[in-house]
Amino acid sequence: MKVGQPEKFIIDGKRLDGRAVDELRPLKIKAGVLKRADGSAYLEWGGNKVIAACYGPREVHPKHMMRPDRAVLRTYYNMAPFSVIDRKRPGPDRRSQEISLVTRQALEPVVLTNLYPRTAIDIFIEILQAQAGTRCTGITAASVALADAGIPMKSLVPACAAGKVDGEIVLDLFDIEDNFGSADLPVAIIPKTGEVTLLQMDGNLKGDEFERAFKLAVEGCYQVYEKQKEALIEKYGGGD
Amino acid sequence: MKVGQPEKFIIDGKRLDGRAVDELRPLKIKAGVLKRADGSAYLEWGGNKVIAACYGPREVHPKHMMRPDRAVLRTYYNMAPFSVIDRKRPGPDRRSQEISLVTRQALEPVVLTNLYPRTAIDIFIEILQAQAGTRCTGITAASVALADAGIPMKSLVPACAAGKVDGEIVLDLFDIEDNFGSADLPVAIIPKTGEVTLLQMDGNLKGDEFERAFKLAVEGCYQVYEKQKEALIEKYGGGD
Amino acid sequence: MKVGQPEKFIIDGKRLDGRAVDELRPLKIKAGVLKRADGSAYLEWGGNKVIAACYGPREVHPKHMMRPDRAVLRTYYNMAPFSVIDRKRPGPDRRSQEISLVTRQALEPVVLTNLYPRTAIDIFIEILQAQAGTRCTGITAASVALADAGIPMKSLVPACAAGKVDGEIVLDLFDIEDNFGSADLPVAIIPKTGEVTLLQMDGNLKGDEFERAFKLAVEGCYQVYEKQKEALIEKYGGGD
Amino acid sequence: MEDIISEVERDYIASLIAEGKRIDGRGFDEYRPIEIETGIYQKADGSAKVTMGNTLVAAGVKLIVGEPYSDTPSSGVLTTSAELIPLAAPTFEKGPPSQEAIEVARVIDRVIRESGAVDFDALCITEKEAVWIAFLDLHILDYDGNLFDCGTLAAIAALLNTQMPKYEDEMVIYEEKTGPLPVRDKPMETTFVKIGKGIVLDPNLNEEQVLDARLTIGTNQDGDICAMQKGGPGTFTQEEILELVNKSKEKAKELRKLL
Amino acid sequence: MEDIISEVERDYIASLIAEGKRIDGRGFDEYRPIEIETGIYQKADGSAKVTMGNTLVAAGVKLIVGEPYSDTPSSGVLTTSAELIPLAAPTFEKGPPSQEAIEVARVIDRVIRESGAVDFDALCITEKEAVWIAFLDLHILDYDGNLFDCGTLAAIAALLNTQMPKYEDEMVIYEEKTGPLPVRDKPMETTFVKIGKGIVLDPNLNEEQVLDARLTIGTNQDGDICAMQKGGPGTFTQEEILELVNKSKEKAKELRKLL
Amino acid sequence: MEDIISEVERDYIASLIAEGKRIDGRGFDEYRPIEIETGIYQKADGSAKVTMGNTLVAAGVKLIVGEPYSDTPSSGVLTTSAELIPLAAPTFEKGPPSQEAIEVARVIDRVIRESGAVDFDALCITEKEAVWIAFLDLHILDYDGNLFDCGTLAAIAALLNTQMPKYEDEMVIYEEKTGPLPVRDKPMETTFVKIGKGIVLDPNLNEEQVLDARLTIGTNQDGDICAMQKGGPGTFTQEEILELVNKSKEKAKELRKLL
Repeated sequence: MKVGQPEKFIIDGKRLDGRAVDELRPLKIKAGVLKRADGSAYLEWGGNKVIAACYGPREVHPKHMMRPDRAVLRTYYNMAPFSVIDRKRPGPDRRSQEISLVTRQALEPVVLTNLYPRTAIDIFIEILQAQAGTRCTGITAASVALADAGIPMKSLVPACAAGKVDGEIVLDLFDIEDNFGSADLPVAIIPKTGEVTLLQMDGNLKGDEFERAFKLAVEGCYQVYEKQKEALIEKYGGGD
Repeated sequence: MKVGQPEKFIIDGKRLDGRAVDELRPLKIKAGVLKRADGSAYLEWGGNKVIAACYGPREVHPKHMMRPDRAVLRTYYNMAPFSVIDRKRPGPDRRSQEISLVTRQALEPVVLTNLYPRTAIDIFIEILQAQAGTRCTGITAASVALADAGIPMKSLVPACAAGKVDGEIVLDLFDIEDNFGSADLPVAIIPKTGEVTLLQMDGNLKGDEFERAFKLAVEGCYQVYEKQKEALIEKYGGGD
Repeated sequence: MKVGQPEKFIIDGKRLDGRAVDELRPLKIKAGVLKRADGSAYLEWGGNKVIAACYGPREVHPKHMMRPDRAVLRTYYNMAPFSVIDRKRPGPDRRSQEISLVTRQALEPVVLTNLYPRTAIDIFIEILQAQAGTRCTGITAASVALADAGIPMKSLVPACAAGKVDGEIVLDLFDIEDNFGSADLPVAIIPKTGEVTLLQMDGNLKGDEFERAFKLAVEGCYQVYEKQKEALIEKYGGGD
Repeated sequence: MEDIISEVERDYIASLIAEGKRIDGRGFDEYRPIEIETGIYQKADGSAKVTMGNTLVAAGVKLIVGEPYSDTPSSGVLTTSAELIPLAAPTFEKGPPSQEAIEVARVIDRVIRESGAVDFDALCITEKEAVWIAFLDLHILDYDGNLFDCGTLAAIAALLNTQMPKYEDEMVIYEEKTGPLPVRDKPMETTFVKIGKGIVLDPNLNEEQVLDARLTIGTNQDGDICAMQKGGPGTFTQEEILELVNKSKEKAKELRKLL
Repeated sequence: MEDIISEVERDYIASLIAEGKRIDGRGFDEYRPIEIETGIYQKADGSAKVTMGNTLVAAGVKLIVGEPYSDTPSSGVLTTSAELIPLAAPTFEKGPPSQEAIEVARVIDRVIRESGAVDFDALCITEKEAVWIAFLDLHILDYDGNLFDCGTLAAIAALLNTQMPKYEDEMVIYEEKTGPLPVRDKPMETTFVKIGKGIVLDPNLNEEQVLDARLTIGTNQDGDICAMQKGGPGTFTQEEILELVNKSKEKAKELRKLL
Repeated sequence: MEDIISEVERDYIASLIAEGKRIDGRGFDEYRPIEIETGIYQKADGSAKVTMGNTLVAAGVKLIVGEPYSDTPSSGVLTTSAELIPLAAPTFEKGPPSQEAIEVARVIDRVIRESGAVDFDALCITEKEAVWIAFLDLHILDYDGNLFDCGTLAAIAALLNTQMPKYEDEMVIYEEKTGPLPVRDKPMETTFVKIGKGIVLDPNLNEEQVLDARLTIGTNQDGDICAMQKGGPGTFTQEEILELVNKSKEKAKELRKLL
C-alpha cells in the first residue's frame, strides 16, 4: 500500500470530492485567450488548469519533417514546474513524450491536414496546475484551440477518462483516485460517429468492467463536447 | 556573512592588493598571439589571463543564422576548467551564456557588419585564469582581436568595472572585492563619443554612488583604451 | 592490487580458462543474420556475443558529411546495457567513441569507398555480451557484415589481441586477464599483405616483449581470417 | 519508425485485406512463427531473445541495490527501457530514445506493473533504505513490425529467467545466485491493426506502414485487462474495441503457452 | 526573440517616436495596463499571474529542503528560471533555455538577491545540513514585449504569496503551512528602450523589434539601484543613463503600489 | 580535425617527402622547436603551457577530494580531458568533445596510467572513503598538428608542477600546499606519420592533413612501451612498426630532457 492511500474512496455513494460516481468535475472552457497564438483555449477542469495554443499552418523546421501531401501535425505536452506538488524539472520526460504522441494521434483523425501540404500545424499544451486527467484536459483544450485558429476539422474531439476505485466504475478520476485507484481509462471520440481516437488503459479491469468503464468514458466525452461547443459559441456565436 | 569574508577591504587608503581606490590592476595586452586565428589578443589584467581569437568574415553554419544585409557577430565566452579555484565543468553554463550575450552587444555598435553580408564573424574568449572582471577583460581582448583580424570597426571598445567595498567606490574590483563587496558595475564605451555599449550592475548603490561609480568606470575605460592602442601600435606601428 | 585479482594467471602452462598461451578462444561466425540490414554477421568469440550490421551505400545525413569523391564510412560501436556485469548506461561514452573511431580506421584501408561517391556506408556493432576483446570481435564481425552487404573490399580484415599476464605473452585475453593483466595489444591486418590497420596498446612491454606479442597477435589474426572465410563460404559458397 | 512506402504498396496491402488475405499469407488472427531462447546473455541476471517472424528483440535484466521511492518505501523498483538501435532498421536513428521507443517501453512497463507480475514487496531489503532495482532493457535487433507483442514476450521471458544475485555486507555478489526473481504473473500484449475495414493481428512491417489505427491490449493470466494503447492516425469504432478485447484474451493465452 | 520585421515598420515606429508618439498611443513613460492575480496555482507554494498589456507571465514558487552551499552554510537558496515556451510566440523554440531566457531569469534573480528581498538566513533549518531551497519558475505564456518588468512583478507577487510548508521528521508536509516566506523588500525592474533619438518605457513587442538599445534598472523600495542590464545592438549616452536611473525610481514606485 | 586541402597540396607534400624533404625544412626525425612554461595558471594546483612549433597546449591540474572507485578502494583517481576549443582552429566546433578530442585525452591518459607515472596509492586519504581526484585538463589553444606529443608533454609538465593542497577537517584548503603530487615517471609520446612511402616525426598540420597512417608510441623512462595508437585511413607494414618502436625510445628521451 502506498503512503497516503485513503481507506475508502466512496462513502455513502459519494466520492471524496463529493461527486457521484458518474459525475464530471466542474469544467470551464474559454476560447481565444492568447494574443500571439493563432488559436488558443484555457480550461479549468476540476483542479486542472491548462492552456493550449495552436500555431499554423506555418513553415516546417526542420525541413525534413515536411510532407508533400499534407501538413504535419505536431503536439507538445508540457508541465509547468509548479503544476505539481513535487516540482517538475523543466524539459520533456518520458511521460510527457508519450502524452504528446497519443495527443497527436487523438487529433489527427479530424484535422484536414491535406488542405495544407508542406506546412506544420503545431499545438502546445501547457499544464499550469495538475489534478489528474491532464491528457484529456489537454486534448479537449487543443481541439478548441485548433478551432479558434480556424484550422479546418471534421469535428471537435472531446476526451474524458473513467476508472475504477473501491471496485466501482467512476467517471473522471481526480488525483487521489488516480494515484491510488485500480484503473484509469482515458478516451477521446469523434462525437458525430462515436469513433474512438484515443484509448489508453492501465490498471486491472475484468471484461465487463472494461465495457462499463469504456461506455461511461464515452458518455463523459459527450458532456465535454457540449462545453467545447459552448466555449466556441461564446466567442464566435452560432453552433459548430 | 559569507565564509572567508575579510573584515576590512580598505586599510589606510589602500586596498587589500595594495592599490589606491581609483587604480587599475596592471594590464598587459599583446595582439596577434595565435597562428590559426584570423586575429587574436592575449591579456594579463591583474590575475586575469585571457586569450581572445577572431575568425571571419567566414561562411555561416547553420545557414538559418545567415543575414542577407550584414555579417552575424557571434561571441563565445568560455572558462578553462583550471581557471578558477573550484574546477569549472567544461561547457557553457548560464553565467557564461549571459556574458557571451552582453559581450556581443558591447561590440556590435562598432563592428561594420554591413560590409560583409551573409557571413559570420566569430569571437572566442577563453579565460585561462580568473581574478574577477573577466567579462571586461574579455571585451577588451575581443576588441583587439577584431582589430588584429582586420575587421573594419568604428572604434576599439575598452571595458572596465567600478564597484563598492567598505562603502567606498573603487575601480576595477579583484576577486576578494568582487566576492564580498557590495556592488559591481562593468562598463564598456566607445572612447571617441563616450557612448556606453555595456552596462551591468549588481549590488546596492544609492543614486549618487551610482553616478560616481559609473564615472569612475568610464575613466577606467579610457585608461584601458590607451593600453589597447599601445598593443596594436606595438604590432602594427602607427596609431589606431 | 585491484579487488578480485587472482594470484596466478597461468598454472601448469594452462590459463584460467584452460587454454594454452597461444590458443584462441572458440570462435563462431555466421554471416547474414538480420533481415533489415544490407549485410550482417553474428560472432560468438569466447564469451563475447556480438552482432554487426551494415547499411549502404545510402544517402548521407547530415548533408555536410557527404564527400564528392567517395563514400563516407561511419562506424558505431555500442554496448547493450546488459552486456556487462555492471549495467552499462545507454548511449555513447568516451570509450565507445574511441572504439568507433579506431574501428573505422581499421576498415577504411580495405573498403573501396571511391566507387560510391556522395553516399554513406554505415556499420553498427552491437555488443550483447562482453568478455574482453570486443573491439577485435567488432572489427572481425563488421568486416564480414560488409562482405555480406556486397560492399566491394580489397580484403577481409581480421582482428585479434595479444597481451601479457604473469610475465608471459598470451594470445586473445579474456576478461580476467584483461582486467588484471599487464598489457593488451589489439591488432587488425590485411591478410594478403600483412599490413596493419589497427594497432593499440596499453600496459607495459619491453621492446622484445612487444615484438613477440605483436607477432602472436598477427598470427591470431590469420586464424580469425580462416573463420571469416568459412562463414562467407557457408552462406555464399566458394572462397573469397 | 516511419518508413516511406509508395501509394501503390499501400493500395495493394489494403485491397488484399479487403479480400480477406494478408501479404504474407497468414490468417487475420494468426501470429508469425515465434521462437524464444532464454538465459543466453550471461552477464545479465536474466535474459531472453525472441523472434516473431523477422522481428528480433533481445531482453536483459540487471539487478542493482538502491534506495526505494519515498512513497513506496518497502517496494523494489522496475525500470523498463527500449532502444530502437539503428542496426535494426534503416530508419532508426542514433541519439536519445525516440517517442516510439519510449511508447513501446512504457506500454510494456505498464502491463508488467499493473498485472502485478513482479512481487515488488519481495524485493525490499531494508525498508526506506535498500531495495532491489531491476533494469529491464529491450534491445531491438531486427525490426519487422509489432514491437509491443514481441517485446512483452521477451520481457516476461527475461524476467522469468532472472536469478537474484546475493547481497551481503552491502555488496552485490553477481556470481552467486539466491533464487529466481519473484514473478507471479505472465502478462501478454496482443496488437491489432486496422487497415481499411479489416483488422489483423500481429502486423508485420509492411502492414504497420499502411495501418489506419493500432490497438494493443495487455492482459494478465486471469484474462483481466491491464493495459491498452491505441495508436495510429485513424480511429476504431466502439464495437471493434469491445470485440478486440475479447479476442485478445484468447491470443494472449496462446502466447503464454510458449513460455 | 528575434521576430523579423520589415524596414517599413521599423521606419514607421521610429518616425512616430521622433514625433513624440507611440504606436499604441501611450505616453513615453507610461506602462501598459497591468493586472495581477495571486495564489491561483494551488500545487505551488506561491504563485502569481501578471499581464502587462498582452504580455502574460505565470510565476510559481516551490519549496524543497536541501543542503546549503558550503560558502553560505546558514542561508537558504533561491533558484530563478524563466522558460520562453513556444506557446508564447511563433519565434520561441523548444529545447534548453535560450540566451534570452537565461538573461531574463538572471537579471530578475539579481534584483531579488541584491535587494535582499528574501531573508535567506531565516530559511536555514540546520546549519550546514538543511535549508529551504526556493525554486522560482517564470513561465512566459504570451509574449508582447518587456519580460524583465512583467517577470519581476510576477516573481515578487509570487514570493509575497508564498506560504512555507511544514517540515517535520525530515519530511516536507506541503498540505500544512507555517506562515509566509520571509520577504523584506519589493524590488522592481523598469525597462526603457531607445529607438532613434527617443527613449520609451515598457516596450511592447513592436518596439522591442526595432530598438537600438535597452536599459533595465532594478531598484529596491528605498530607491537604491540593485541591478542594471543594458541590451541591444546600440548605445546610450552617459547623460541618458543618469537620467533613466532617476526616472526608474519613480516608475518602480508606481509598480510597487500594484502589489 | 579535418581541414580541407587541395589535391595539389597533397601531391606537393608527398612528393617532397619522397625526395627526403619536409615542407618546413625539418629532418624526418626532428621535432619542431619546443617551449615549456610551468606554474603559470595560479588558480590551478599545477599548470603548464607547451608550444611545439605553432601548436599550443595549456594544461591545468585541479585536485579535489572524493570517493574512490569500489574496485580500487585505496587509490586516487585521475581524469584526463582534452578540449579542442573553436579558438584553436577554424574547423573545431562548439559542443561536446569530438571523437578526436576524446582520442587525444584517452591516449594521453593511458600512457600516464600505464607507466605508473602518478603514485595513486599515495593519493588515498581514507580507504573506501576519501581519496584525491586529479582533474587534468588539456586546453588546445592553437592547433598546428601533433596534439598527442605536445599534449603529453604539457600533461607531464603540469603534473610535475602540481602541489598538493592541504586537507583538514574534511575541507580542502587550496591556499596551503603540503608538497608535490607524487609523480614517479615521465612518460612521453612520440608520433610518426606515413605519407606515401616516407615516415616523419612530429607532423605539423599540413602533414597531418595528407597523412596515410599515424602511429603514436608512448614509453616510460625505462624505455618500456606503455601505450600505442595507430590512426589514419592507411596502413603500416609490420617492419615499419617494429622500427618505429625502436626510434620512439630515443626521441622520447630527447623530450624528457626538456622537463
